[in-house]
Amino acid sequence: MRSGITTAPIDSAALLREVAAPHNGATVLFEGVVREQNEGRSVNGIEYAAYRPMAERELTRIVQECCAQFDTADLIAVHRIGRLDIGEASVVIAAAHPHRAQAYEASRYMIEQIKLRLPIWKREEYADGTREWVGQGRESGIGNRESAPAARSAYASRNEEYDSLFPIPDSR
Amino acid sequence: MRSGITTAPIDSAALLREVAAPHNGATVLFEGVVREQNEGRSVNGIEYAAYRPMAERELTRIVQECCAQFDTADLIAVHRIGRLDIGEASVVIAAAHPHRAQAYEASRYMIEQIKLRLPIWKREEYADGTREWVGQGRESGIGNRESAPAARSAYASRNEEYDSLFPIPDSR
Amino acid sequence: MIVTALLFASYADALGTATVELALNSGATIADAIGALRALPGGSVLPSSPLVAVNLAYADTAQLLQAGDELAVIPPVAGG
Amino acid sequence: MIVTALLFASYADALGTATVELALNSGATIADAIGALRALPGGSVLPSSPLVAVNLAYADTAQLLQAGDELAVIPPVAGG
Repeated sequence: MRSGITTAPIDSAALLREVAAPHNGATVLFEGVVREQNEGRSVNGIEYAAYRPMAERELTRIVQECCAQFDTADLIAVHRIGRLDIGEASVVIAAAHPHRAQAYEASRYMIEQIKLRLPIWKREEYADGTREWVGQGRESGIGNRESAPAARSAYASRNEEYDSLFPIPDSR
Repeated sequence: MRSGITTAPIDSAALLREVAAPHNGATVLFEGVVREQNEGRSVNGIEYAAYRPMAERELTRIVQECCAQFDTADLIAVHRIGRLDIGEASVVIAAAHPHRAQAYEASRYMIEQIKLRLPIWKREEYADGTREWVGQGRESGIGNRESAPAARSAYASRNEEYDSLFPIPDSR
Repeated sequence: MIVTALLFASYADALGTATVELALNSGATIADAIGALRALPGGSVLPSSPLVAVNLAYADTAQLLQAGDELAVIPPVAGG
Repeated sequence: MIVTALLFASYADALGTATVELALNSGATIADAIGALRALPGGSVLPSSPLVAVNLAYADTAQLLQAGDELAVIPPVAGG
């Protein structure tokens, strides 16, 4: 069981080897990759920024939850930050389990939680030279005003529940 | 889009590279691996046998169906046959897609269809030196007598439907 | 007519061979061929209505056979 | 009391900084701190009730702040 935020390229083959164990019958590897277009715009690359200590803490927590929920410790989740080119992996997740259904479900759980909870942002660089933070209105905060409170409540109640399950030393 | 039956070890990292393309945002790799026990018995290794020309044909068909259903051609499925040790991959499937939900679903579709339809059998070698074909009563055919007709009908109707979608040259 | 029957895994072990050349009457069905196989030494392990394929495609046991057909008798599959 | 506010992504761009030291009255809540941030030049891009974390854990804006807390104002996340 391991998780991390890194600026270096992620070696997927090494992750596959790392989760392998004689008791496992299935391994599922997920790679999230920078692609050449998003919502119809041509993309040259993406810069990922993180609130790194919190992202590390949340990612640790996600992997711990996954371990408890799917009964396997052979899990790794790594998120890369910094400037990535088209075709480079921003996130790689490996999950191994005696049975395939749980390996798939564990993998899916981790990526969905990562997308929902990890304090990481991406700025797309477009073919026309402009850059834009994805999912954030540049001038108004209208989209955020509506969605943030609901998201915050969800996060807050989730934190309470998980804090009791997986206490993490307070940074203070 | 590629499929194959092979006696050689499968290079998962090569499959990952092969399905990569600038339009893809997600890759899911599945490895089915020989594990050290099955149904409580300690396993030393597994011998996989195939009706090879039919297995190749069915696997080609499965990948073609997956391509049509999930709208991506970046799919590879390889099944290994022969004698495998614990920890060796018997099947490796790579699926890439612009979006992650479809990459997961395409991967899952292929492995489930492989388990259901590929004419491949495995003989487990146990720690006590005995060997046994998995899922087949050694002396009676009772389990088969009940399950085979239903399976056969399912296969027959599936074949009719798929033959019209994906005609494969007849071997005669 | 001659039809080639292929046996696999536990079925091949039981009959002691992976291939049987069957001499059948014209108009014989897959079910007739299965009956002939079950009458061979060790053939009683075969279900009376097993999963079968003719010329690489899954088939129904009521199907008529042609001279030269390749009939595969398929034990429960266990790939993956 | 002094609370350190962290800004990220578009919020940091709008306020021209990633860190703001806020001087708040004792008994101030996260909502009070957000109000102070929104009064800064460029601060109007912040939602009135944004997603926030205190000392690395997601928090509710009604929560009281302590001297030395690290308050992160979190734009919609986009990891993965």
